[in-house]
Amino acid sequence: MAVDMSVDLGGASLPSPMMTASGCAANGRELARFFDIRELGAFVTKSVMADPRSGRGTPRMAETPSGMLNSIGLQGPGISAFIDKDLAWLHQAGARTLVSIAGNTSGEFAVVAARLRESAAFGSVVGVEVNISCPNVANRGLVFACDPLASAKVVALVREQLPRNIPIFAKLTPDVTDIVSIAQAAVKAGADGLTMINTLLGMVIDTDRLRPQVAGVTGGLSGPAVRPVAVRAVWQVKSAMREGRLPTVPIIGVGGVRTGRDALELVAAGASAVQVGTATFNDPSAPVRVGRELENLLQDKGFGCLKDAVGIAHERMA
Amino acid sequence: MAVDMSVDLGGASLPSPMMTASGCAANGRELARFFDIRELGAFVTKSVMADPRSGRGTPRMAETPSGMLNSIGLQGPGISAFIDKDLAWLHQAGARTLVSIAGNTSGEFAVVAARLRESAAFGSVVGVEVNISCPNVANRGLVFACDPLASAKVVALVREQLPRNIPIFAKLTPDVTDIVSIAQAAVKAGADGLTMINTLLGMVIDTDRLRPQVAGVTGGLSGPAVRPVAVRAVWQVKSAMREGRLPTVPIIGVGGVRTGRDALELVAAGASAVQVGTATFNDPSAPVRVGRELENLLQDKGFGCLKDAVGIAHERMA
Amino acid sequence: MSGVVQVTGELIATRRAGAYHHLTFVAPGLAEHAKPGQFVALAVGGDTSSNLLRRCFSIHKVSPSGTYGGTVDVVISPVGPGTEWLSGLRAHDEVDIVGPLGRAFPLPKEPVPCVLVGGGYGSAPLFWLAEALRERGCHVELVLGAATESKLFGVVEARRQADGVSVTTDDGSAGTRGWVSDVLPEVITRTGAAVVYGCGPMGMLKSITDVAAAHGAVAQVAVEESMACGVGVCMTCVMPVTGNDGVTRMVRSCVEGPVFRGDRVRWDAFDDGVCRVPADALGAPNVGGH
Amino acid sequence: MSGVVQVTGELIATRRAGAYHHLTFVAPGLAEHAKPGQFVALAVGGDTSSNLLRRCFSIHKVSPSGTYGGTVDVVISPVGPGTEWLSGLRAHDEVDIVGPLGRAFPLPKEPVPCVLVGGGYGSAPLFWLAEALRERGCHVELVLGAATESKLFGVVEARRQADGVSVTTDDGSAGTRGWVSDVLPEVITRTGAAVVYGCGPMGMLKSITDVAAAHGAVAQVAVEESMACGVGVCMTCVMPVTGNDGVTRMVRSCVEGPVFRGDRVRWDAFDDGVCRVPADALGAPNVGGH
Ligand SMILES: Cc1cc2nc3c(=O)[nH]c(=O)nc-3n(C[C@H](O)[C@H](O)[C@H](O)COP(=O)(O)OP(=O)(O)OC[C@H]3O[C@@H](n4cnc5c(N)ncnc54)[C@H](O)[C@@H]3O)c2cc1C
Ligand SMILES: Cc1cc2nc3c(=O)[nH]c(=O)nc-3n(C[C@H](O)[C@H](O)[C@H](O)COP(=O)(O)OP(=O)(O)OC[C@H]3O[C@@H](n4cnc5c(N)ncnc54)[C@H](O)[C@@H]3O)c2cc1C
Ligand SMILES: Cc1cc2nc3c(=O)[nH]c(=O)nc-3n(C[C@H](O)[C@H](O)[C@H](O)COP(=O)(O)O)c2cc1C
Ligand SMILES: Cc1cc2nc3c(=O)[nH]c(=O)nc-3n(C[C@H](O)[C@H](O)[C@H](O)COP(=O)(O)O)c2cc1C
Ligand code: FES
Ligand code: FES
Repeated sequence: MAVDMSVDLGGASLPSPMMTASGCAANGRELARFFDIRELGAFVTKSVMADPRSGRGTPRMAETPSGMLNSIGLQGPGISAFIDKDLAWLHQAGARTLVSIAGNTSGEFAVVAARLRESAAFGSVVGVEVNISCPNVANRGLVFACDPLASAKVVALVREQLPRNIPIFAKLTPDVTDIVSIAQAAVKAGADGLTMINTLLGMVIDTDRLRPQVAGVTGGLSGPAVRPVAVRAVWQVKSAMREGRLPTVPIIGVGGVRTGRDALELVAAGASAVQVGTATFNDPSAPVRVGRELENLLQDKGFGCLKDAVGIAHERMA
Repeated sequence: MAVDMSVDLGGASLPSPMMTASGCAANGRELARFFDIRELGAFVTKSVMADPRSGRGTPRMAETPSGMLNSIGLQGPGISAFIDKDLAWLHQAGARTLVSIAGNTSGEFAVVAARLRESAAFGSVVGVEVNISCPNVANRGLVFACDPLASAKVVALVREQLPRNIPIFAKLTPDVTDIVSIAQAAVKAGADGLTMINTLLGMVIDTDRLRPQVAGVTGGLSGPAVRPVAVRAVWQVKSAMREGRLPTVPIIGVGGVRTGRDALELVAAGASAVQVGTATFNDPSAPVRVGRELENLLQDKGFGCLKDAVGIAHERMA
Repeated sequence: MSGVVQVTGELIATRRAGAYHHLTFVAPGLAEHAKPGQFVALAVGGDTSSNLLRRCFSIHKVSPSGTYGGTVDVVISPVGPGTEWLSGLRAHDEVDIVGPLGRAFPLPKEPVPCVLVGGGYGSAPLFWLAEALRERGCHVELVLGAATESKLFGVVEARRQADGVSVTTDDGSAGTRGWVSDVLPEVITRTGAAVVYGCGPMGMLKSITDVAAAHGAVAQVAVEESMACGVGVCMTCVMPVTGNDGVTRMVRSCVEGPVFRGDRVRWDAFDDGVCRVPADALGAPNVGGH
Repeated sequence: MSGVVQVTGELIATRRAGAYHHLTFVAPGLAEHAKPGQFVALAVGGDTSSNLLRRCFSIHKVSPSGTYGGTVDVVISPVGPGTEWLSGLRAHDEVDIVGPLGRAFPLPKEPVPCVLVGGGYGSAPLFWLAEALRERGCHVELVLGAATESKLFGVVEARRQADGVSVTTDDGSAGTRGWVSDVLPEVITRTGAAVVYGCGPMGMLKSITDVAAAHGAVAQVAVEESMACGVGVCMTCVMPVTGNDGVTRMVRSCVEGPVFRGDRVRWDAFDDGVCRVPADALGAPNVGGH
């Protein structure tokens, strides 16, 4: 008997928990060469900002042990071109789209959300991921998600711009002393769910030239190397929910997932859905392959539906 | 021509920058089977507390991609047995010892430091590493190094107990929003140097049993996987020193070093000395092998002495 | 604890043995110091490996010299990435080997009868041990058990190297249907064994210990705890063992073991894949403490 | 952009070629759609690899059918962990292959004379290109350059597949001492080339572009930017290229390249291993901005 893999994410009903991760799947066409993107629970787009952005110079990446460092600098077409070209394409392709948005200021997030709401293809949008793990120009470039107040402000502004039936997910950085306090602030401000984790701040030195390897000096660390940090973040926030320290909202787990077992780690820690990022660079069909592997694992373990496995490790403490 | 690998660490003159990492080398005898521990700049002992501690139950570890998670729980003999057996052995073996100390409370750190100072083998101690990346019982188990005040208090108390000529190094956790502020607090309170980084808080779920893999639920993530985080932490603190935001003190780099190139990354980012931890589990002679590789690299690049390479990447921004 | 070497071992033979892979490496300098019950720690995955930790394997046998110089044999059950990688190696591939590690099986001073019990690949170190015991004049019987026939190792070799062999399988596909502990009392009684040596899963070692005690024999068991380093520096492989002074400590099974006297192991602390720190252990956490 | 496949390729032949390794994989379904100038992305390190990212290699040649089904050839220079691992593979080893990727060399509609310039292993895709051009009736000359003789690839093959071959080495160990750009003007002039195709290091591609422009020829160059995915989803492989509309954008060299018209590439942005975003590029950072 097949496992019921459907999920309800703050109002969005998806047939599968599997998603691409923002910035690791471009905006649809590229991966459509490898699999049917309608097989995904949702396609998560690259964080889009108000205006076109060239991103940073190169080198933009370094391979690291079981991971990579990137410093793309949020290259993107800007919200208008995104809507006209990318969202339109995703719409006609029949994708369920989780649009990731970003801003240099909290106001920019609101502008992007408003433009999105007005777009013709808005019908294909199942939710909005608010990438607050990006630098806040107003606060010396400190990442919004490093500060509960800044996080709350962005989330509240975005929430205002979007219809109630469109859930918004705040995407958190693990680079904080207390991720639960950021999660609390985001949920209190109106986030319908949380995505964890964005990349870790890291750095690689080019040992031939003895200078920073990526043009942005520091960059974001991702891939299997960071999976234990993602599992821990999901676990901590889910624990806080179970203890009533913050309202229970769905968690989208992301960070280092490469196999069905990896996805199951995040699910058992408390994630209702799972994104596959860097592993896509290794295997372009990873987001759907991992979904199949996860389903097989759940079946082998006798689960009738995915929902029963969400957070199950909290019940089975050794 | 050989490269001058000597370093001066806040008063301690060492012939080599290479050290073991606390908790990754036991207390000397074990690795002495593989290499002459006098070849090290310093031997760093497992963090010792006031009383004997059994540590946690098992499983205590999980392998992770290019790293591992551990949850030892600071098992150790207590300061008295440490002095009588371990420090005495290190002393007769001719090791330069950097003693790592820990405590459940800031007072316990002071007690351990005081006992150490009184010990017969104190002559072999070249410095004390204050492992403030351990849980503070008085503050709901929050790690001391997550809080500038708690960090400062521990450092100040330890500094009082030890003679001026014995440098103390505060060992920081990367699990904070702003590592520079912790570094500032520690140096201001009297740390003669900083060791960065301790493990990252992580977690692995046993996907067969669907429960936390290690008995301690969460654990510390280490190994090459985390190296980019270590390089980043050293870089950030060194940058702050260069900008005058904190006094310039020596940095001991640790985190994911497995080869001479890895060590060179930390050195170029600002570390004057380098510890090798988890890689020792892969290669028991890693701490000295890495030192040889580092020396060869420096020689190939035309450096006459290691000191000239410390922090060099700050001068060579792309 | 001395005489341990770290060498690049060239694989010179690899063959299947039921569910296992039997590998022979050239490992100069290792064989000379090795004794039955000791183990080797192998690096896995090659230069680009994401598996940093060594994998530990009982030494099946060594030959200090020969055509290739000293060799060491191990028997590998492919259960995860490291053991699968090792099982897939081909002749002339190289593996970094550290060994011999740990404490060997203590040999009796007198030529007493001994029973050697192996579960699954746990029999691997026993043939070599049998040889050493018989050289001392001991009567040696082997009891080999496994879930099913393909998971028995060395039944043919056993018949050559022991004075008697009993075989059990859970499913009855070979020998007696059942567990080694079902046949062990008879073998101990019949042989009048003074020492029972065991190697295999924890549950089996506990029952060997119990059966031995019930029959007045000493149990010497080689445990298999999850190890990160194998050389005594990581503290991951600990288990509660009671010392001569009656105090229970969390001791490292890689350096103080893997062989322990069965009655010293605090079997009561093991349950469902975890091992708790007994409340009476040295430095055990206080209630509410660490 | 269609027709890309992901297949497990079995290595059926590997041989040294000077400083390089020439590998032939069975890769069913890949050869059929491939064109000269496209590349493949290979996963490296096997199941336990810590190297997550694929490595990209120009397709040296394909054969859509044959004894083994379709095959694809690549020429590998061992410079780091991934290329060293690939170079160490033996026959029957398997590698996950994605391809064909990227835009091929555009072929002229008319049978015009063409010069193909390869630096080091950059010559690998040119023989196949030469074949395609000659099939269209183009006169084809090859210019192969490298630091030293062992780093030239395919000089013998070149003589078979082109109407003329010039060779340069920096150290004079083979052919003319000097750079390809030293001999290129003469070849273009003599042949009256309308198109100059280039593949090799960035500096060489820039000078090919300059020389071609000076002689009224079009340059088509295959660039080699550091790529994390090879399939267009990571945005690491970008470079500033000016479009038909005169606007410079940071475009992905894996999907919009690797072949670009030389005069469209903003060579001015490249310096000492880094590439800056030109100030006039679309969405370029403002002063003090991102
Ligand atoms: C003293 C000793 C002797 C052993 N002898 C043999 C033998 O002769 N034949 C044989 O097939 N196996 C033996 N084992 C078990 C063998 O070490 C493990 O099966 C192997 O490490 C698993 O590695 P893996 O990568 O396949 O699995 P994984 O489960 O992926 O291993 C993950 C990590 O856990 C550790 N680990 C997992 N299981 C064990 C275990 N049972 N013991 C120690 N570490 C473990 C590994 O070292 C690795 O670090 C022995 C173990 C010990 C401690
Ligand atoms: C379109 C294209 C065609 C290529 N054709 C060939 C060829 O025919 N023969 C050949 O030997 N090499 C070719 N290269 C270069 C080859 O991809 C790199 O040498 C190789 O990726 C280096 O891998 P490594 O593990 O040995 O080195 P590392 O330096 O350790 O690689 C680290 C990371 O950087 C990336 N990287 C490093 N250098 C390059 C590079 N030059 N280009 C792309 N990614 C890089 C790797 O993919 C990897 O992710 C080509 C590159 C591109 C982009
Ligand atoms: C090249 C690259 C680009 C990324 N861009 C974005 C982005 O635009 N917005 C965002 O929220 N996260 C971005 N991320 C972070 C991923 O979405 C994901 O949170 C992170 O990489 C951890 O997951 P992984 O280990 O599966 O990659 C990016 C990651 C990578 C590797
Ligand atoms: C098994 C294990 C035990 C450790 N115990 C200690 C300890 O007692 N005190 C301490 O300061 N750090 C301890 N650490 C952290 C290391 O000293 C080091 O800071 C960290 O592992 C990062 O370095 P690495 O990647 O080289 O291992 C331990 C690490 C490991 C893996
Ligand atoms: S395995 Fe590391 S101490 Fe035993
Ligand atoms: S290499 Fe990933 S987009 Fe080009």
